[in-house]
Amino acid sequence: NSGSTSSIPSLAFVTNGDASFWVIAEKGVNAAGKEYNVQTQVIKPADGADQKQKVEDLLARGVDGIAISCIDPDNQTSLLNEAAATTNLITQDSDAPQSDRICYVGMDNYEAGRMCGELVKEAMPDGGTVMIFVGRIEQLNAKLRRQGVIDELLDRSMDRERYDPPGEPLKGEKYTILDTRTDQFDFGRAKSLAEEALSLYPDLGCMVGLFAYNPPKILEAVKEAKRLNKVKIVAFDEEDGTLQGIQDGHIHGTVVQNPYRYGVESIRILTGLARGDRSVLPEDDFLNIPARKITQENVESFWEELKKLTSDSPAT
Amino acid sequence: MKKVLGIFILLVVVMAFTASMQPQFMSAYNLQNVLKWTSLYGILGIGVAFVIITGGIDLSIGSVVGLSGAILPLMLTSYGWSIPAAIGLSLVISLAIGLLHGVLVTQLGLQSFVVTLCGLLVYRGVARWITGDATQGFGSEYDDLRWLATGKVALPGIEGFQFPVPFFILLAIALLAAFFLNLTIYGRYLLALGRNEQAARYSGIPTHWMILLAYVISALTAGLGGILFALEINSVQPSSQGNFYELYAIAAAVLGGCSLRGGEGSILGVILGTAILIVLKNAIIFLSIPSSLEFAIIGLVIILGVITDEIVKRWATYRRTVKQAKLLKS
Amino acid sequence: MKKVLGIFILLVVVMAFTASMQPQFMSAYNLQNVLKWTSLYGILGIGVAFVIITGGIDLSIGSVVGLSGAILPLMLTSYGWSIPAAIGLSLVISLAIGLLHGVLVTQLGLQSFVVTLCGLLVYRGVARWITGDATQGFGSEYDDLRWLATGKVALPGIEGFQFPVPFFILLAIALLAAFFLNLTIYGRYLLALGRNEQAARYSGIPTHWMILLAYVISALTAGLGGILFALEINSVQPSSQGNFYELYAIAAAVLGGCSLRGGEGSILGVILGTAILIVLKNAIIFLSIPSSLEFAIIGLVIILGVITDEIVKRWATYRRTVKQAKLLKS
Amino acid sequence: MEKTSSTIETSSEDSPLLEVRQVCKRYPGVLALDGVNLQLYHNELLAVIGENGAGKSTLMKILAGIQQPDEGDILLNNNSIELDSVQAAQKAGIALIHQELNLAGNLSIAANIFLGREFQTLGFMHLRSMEKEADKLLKRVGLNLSPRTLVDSLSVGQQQLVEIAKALAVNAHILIMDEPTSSLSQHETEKLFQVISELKASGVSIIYISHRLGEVYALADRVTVLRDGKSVGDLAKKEIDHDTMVRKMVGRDISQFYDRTPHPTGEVVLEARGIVTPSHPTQKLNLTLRSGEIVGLAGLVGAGRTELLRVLTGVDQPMSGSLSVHQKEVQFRHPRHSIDQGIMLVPEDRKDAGLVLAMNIRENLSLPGLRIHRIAKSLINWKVEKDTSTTMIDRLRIKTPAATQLAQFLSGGNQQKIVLGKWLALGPRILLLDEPTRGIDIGAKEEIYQLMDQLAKDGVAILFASSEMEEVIGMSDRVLVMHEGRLAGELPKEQLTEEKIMQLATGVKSSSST
Ligand SMILES: Nc1ncnc2c1ncn2[C@@H]1O[C@H](COP(=O)(O)OP(=O)(O)OP(=O)(O)O)[C@@H](O)[C@H]1O
Ligand SMILES: Nc1ncnc2c1ncn2[C@@H]1O[C@H](COP(=O)(O)OP(=O)(O)OP(=O)(O)O)[C@@H](O)[C@H]1O
Ligand SMILES: [Mg+2]
Ligand SMILES: [Mg+2]
Repeated sequence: NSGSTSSIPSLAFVTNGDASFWVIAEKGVNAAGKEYNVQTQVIKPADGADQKQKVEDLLARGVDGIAISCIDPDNQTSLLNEAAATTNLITQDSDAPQSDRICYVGMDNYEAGRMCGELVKEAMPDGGTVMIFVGRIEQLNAKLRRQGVIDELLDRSMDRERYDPPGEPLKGEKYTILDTRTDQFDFGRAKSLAEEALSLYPDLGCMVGLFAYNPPKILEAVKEAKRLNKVKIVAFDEEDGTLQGIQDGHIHGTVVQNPYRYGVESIRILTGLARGDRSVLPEDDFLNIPARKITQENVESFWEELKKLTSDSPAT
Repeated sequence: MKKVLGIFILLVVVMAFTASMQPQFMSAYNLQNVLKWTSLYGILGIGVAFVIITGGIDLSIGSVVGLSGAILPLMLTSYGWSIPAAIGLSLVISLAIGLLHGVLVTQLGLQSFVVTLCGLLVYRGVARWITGDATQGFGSEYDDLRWLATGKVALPGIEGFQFPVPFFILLAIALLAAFFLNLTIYGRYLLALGRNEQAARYSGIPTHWMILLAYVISALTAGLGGILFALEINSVQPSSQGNFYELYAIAAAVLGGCSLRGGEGSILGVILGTAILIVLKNAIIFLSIPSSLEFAIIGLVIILGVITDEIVKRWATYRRTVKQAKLLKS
Repeated sequence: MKKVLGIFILLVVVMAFTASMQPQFMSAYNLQNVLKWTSLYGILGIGVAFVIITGGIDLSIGSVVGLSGAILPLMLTSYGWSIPAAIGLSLVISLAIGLLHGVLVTQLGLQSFVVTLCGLLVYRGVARWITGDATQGFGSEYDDLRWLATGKVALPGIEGFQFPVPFFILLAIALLAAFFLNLTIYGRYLLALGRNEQAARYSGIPTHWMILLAYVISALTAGLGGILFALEINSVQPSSQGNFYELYAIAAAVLGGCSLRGGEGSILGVILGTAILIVLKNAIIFLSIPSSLEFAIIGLVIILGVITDEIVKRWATYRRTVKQAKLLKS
Repeated sequence: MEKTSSTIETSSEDSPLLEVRQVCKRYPGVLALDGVNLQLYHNELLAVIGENGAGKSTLMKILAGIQQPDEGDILLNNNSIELDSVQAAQKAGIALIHQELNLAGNLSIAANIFLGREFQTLGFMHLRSMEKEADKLLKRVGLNLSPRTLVDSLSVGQQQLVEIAKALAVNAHILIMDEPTSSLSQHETEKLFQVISELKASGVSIIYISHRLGEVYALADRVTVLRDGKSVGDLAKKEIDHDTMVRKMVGRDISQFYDRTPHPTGEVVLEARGIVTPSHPTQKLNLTLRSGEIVGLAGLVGAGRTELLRVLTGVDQPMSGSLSVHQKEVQFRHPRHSIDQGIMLVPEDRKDAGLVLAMNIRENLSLPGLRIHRIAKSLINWKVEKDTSTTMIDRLRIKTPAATQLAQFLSGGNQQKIVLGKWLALGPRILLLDEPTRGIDIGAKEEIYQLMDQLAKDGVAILFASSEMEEVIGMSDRVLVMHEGRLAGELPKEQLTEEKIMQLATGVKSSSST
């Protein structure tokens, strides 16, 4: 299967890495590809350099549309504009407002972060200490989510530009954010960081995992430390481990995006554009696929729906 | 032995210092974790030590960890294999990988660096491909299996401290390896050919088989390690699981007194070397040093360790000559 | 030369195949990009080739790329340094790193693998630390500076194809390197000591200085490469920028005919080797092969290349032996 | 004697114990063995001689099961055997002492002696008993060191003794010695001869390879001569004499062997005062060297000759002491400095320190000269390089198809000539030679001696360390004898006798240096 030689549009969906999050999105992409009878390819770059290289390759190959999750929006403008000049470019999951991209499909990581903060408040109404875990803090989505959590817990105003560098604790009158730990996507490290936090802070109140794989690792650590009843866990994204934890009542709740719909909507819009139909564009170029809070009430239904979406077996 | 002593002292110093700054460091819970991670990484280190002793190198360990760690849950959950079958498959594949490396190195005379570098790329790719990049995990089942990695055992007579199961696995492997290396003819063969392969061959030693064996051991321990890591972490991201672990394993072996020129190595040293790396990571958190400095500190400690070792060695030789001089003069 | 020819053929085959499947592959725009990335990676490959020729290895390249690539924008944007000052700093630091490696290897007799492995860890840590793990970039300014990496130049007489500026930088470096290696006595010194350091020293060659020089060259080209990568990508993640680049560079050098045993290397070969790697990545996209297979394919091509090379060599020797035997018999 | 030869009572006395028939062996670029024949009879010592590259070692490696012949058969007691592995050879009772050292320096002496044949049950070693056994063997070869000593800490000569002990441990009834004495000096050599006679007494048959015809004359019951991979002659005990052997080997007469042209010696060119070498920090060494004279440096293995020469050329740093060249105080921190002063060293081991084996003859010859003839401070002067190699190749009669032949494919003699040629091209004023004729055939030896004489006549000062008594006495104007790191004494030409030298070398009647 190759080439934009036929009249069938060929569309590319470029991720910002190879996290499992994107596997769900891929399902959406493929589904939409079948539905709209377009040819789709999901590209998973290793890092910024690789993303640029691969986008250039796509442009060279002459695709009819690209939906990209920008690794570093502030500095990728020129690349994005170059792409926008030669094909239909939309952003998904991570936006680059100041570029020439046509529209953005996704949610607001900062608001999602604040939702996460609200979950922490629910879990720990009388306040306490909080430790945040994330893969890499320099990624925009990570930055915004974390800031959202912090601002919510410190009852600050909405301000996407604010940034508290990690290192020293942030004290509010009820909640104290002790620190933020990064694991560079090393799952083993993610778990041992959780363990170390547990042994370092015997009175740790709540642990927040901001990347999909963090919460399950945290849960593991807390289980093994036998502190399930003492330490609250708040999650992000929809790893099975996380949802299981919610069902079992070990994890208070999680904030989920909807990667599947990122895939579907991106392809739908790109197909329209490729076929010259601009009616598919959302108003003010932002198709908001809002994040949702998942707690014990709605976890069953959500998980069912998720399983339906991603039922087919791994792409071997 | 001297070298091992040196690194042991280093280990004690680091631990004492951290403990003095942060009593929590000495909590049973933390020590148990340190022991657990040391055991998991230590298994990899012991394996690669054998290849290093032959004068080779194995860069594929991390990818093998990723591959075998991905295969196990994949087979169990997606293909519904039985536990023995799935574990068997992981180990058989690791074995095959080791054989492949060994054959390419001994029969075609390729350089281990090149062979295993390609291995690093290929096995990672395979792992990502067969899993479709999807994170693999055991969910909440298989807890009895996961006990192998996460379980803890209280030994009679020792209060308040439980030994993680991986520690016993490491212990078994380490004892086996130490026996093999120091008391059997095969260990001696490895040491001999690591220093002077021709001499070994001329002495009638089946050098090719011994080298092959070393690569098999390395790959097998990596495969086993991969399984344990997967069980411990309970979710495996095929694209990143085990990245750079080969470097940790090699670094531990070097810290522990293996010479990359071949012919030298101590199992105890490797374990202590691993322990240092783990304790350092742990200490960095406990002394709330910015985690961005983690790599830098580990790197610094390794290089300083190696440098000190070298300087001490030289100084000793110098002293000896001078003493000898004085002695005979008088 | 033979080896270079072999890899050249391989390159042509891959390109021809991809082009036949995807005419777009041959579009000026794509070839320009391939040329640009080949140039950027090629610079690293040439640098490391010098260390490999001395029989050493440099694993720190990727981290140096990250460090110097992070320092430049950091100094320009956060500290408001002038362009020459910032570039100067990046290069001076790279230089210092090279000197450090050289001194540790020559004066303390440490193994290059260990030294540069620690380098890999330390420089990465430093890069993350000084930037506080914050992504660095030039935003939309410094376009004239970024021209060095992103600019394209049309040569008179060549229609519809513009040469990326990095290509000319690579050209300059490659010519310099080839000249140095093949025509100057110092190049000869490197080749000699790469094969037998002791004999070289007995012949009055300042082996230590030459080895030092090799490490400096490697670090400097890595630093320069880091700057260009930063300018090209315009976004540097201190924790990931340049990860694994050392492996690409070494793989390219090996593909290009450098022997990790030292004493052999061809600049042209290194460039062709790099080109293969880049074209492969490119082809994988063009043939819409799942990107998860990228690593696997690259690894396979390298190992197959090396194996073929080895087999051809043996077959040639065998033929020669037999022929001579006949000859001598008659 | 026959009674004692219990190991081999099976077969009758007049048929050969071991026979090699029409064996051929090819290597890339050479036909090492070209239908060679050889017989070894019970309880005899067969000497195999021949020029460098004649194929001696190759044949022995085949007999030891290390390499397989391309054609031909090997018969033991008249029945053909397959020697396809070292074990097979050892089972057949054949053991080989290699020409080159083959020890693992990171292991103890005992470990090396029993390498591959450890005392073991189910793979577990009996360390004690092996050490005990090793101790006995060491005593036999006259090396009084603990079997636990690391081989790394031994000198070349000591390691050679370990090799011999290793071969004895096999208890073979056919023992092959490939140039066992090349790195031994008189003293150890005599010890070895004693061992050999013991072995013969116990019924062992021995194949003995050497370039030292004196030894062959003393030991051999029979001599087989190889040339270009063929056996070209067989000498019975009574036929063995120097000239016949030479003629058979080289195919021509070699007349006056140690032929010195008398000439006056010039002024002092090199003077060393109170030099202390790292390996013998207790000894101060003083010596002077005059232009045009050839000074021999004799001593037992490990006497410190190599160390001294290394220090004199800046390869090693002296711990103290001073050097002056032409009355000028000098200090060599690197061989480069001594080369600039015209002092050049032909090192003890060619393959590691003398040559870059993987480079061709031309590149090896030009290596030290590149610096001097460079163009514009950095460019290689191709013309000079080419000319140098052509002149040197025919001045030294280096046997090679082309100047671009890799050094590793040349025979020992020709390799040594390249090392000499490197320096001759630079016009040395002082030439230091360490074991210059080790492992080199008679023809090449003669040429090297002639060269030394020629250089001396042209006013070059030559200091050469040698363990071969003959050549020391034959070539030297005077001889310095070292004992345990100090200069035990000096002997002028007229007083040169083996006895005198041995007395000083063994420290029996030591006279202080200075
Ligand atoms: N491994 C090898 N590869 C290629 N050629 C070889 C090899 N070993 C020996 N030769 C060649 O075979 C020929 C015989 O070598 P061999 O070592 O048997 O000679 P020799 O009689 O032992 O010489 P010497 O007296 O110097 O030891 C020589 O031309 C040598 O260059
Ligand atoms: N590689 C080495 N390691 C340790 N000691 C050594 C080494 N080589 C030589 N020695 C010691 O240095 C002393 C001098 O050795 P050297 O080789 O210079 O003696 P030599 O007279 O040249 O003997 P040879 O006949 O072996 O050249 C000896 O006592 C020896 O034990
Ligand atoms: Mg020989
Ligand atoms: Mg000597």
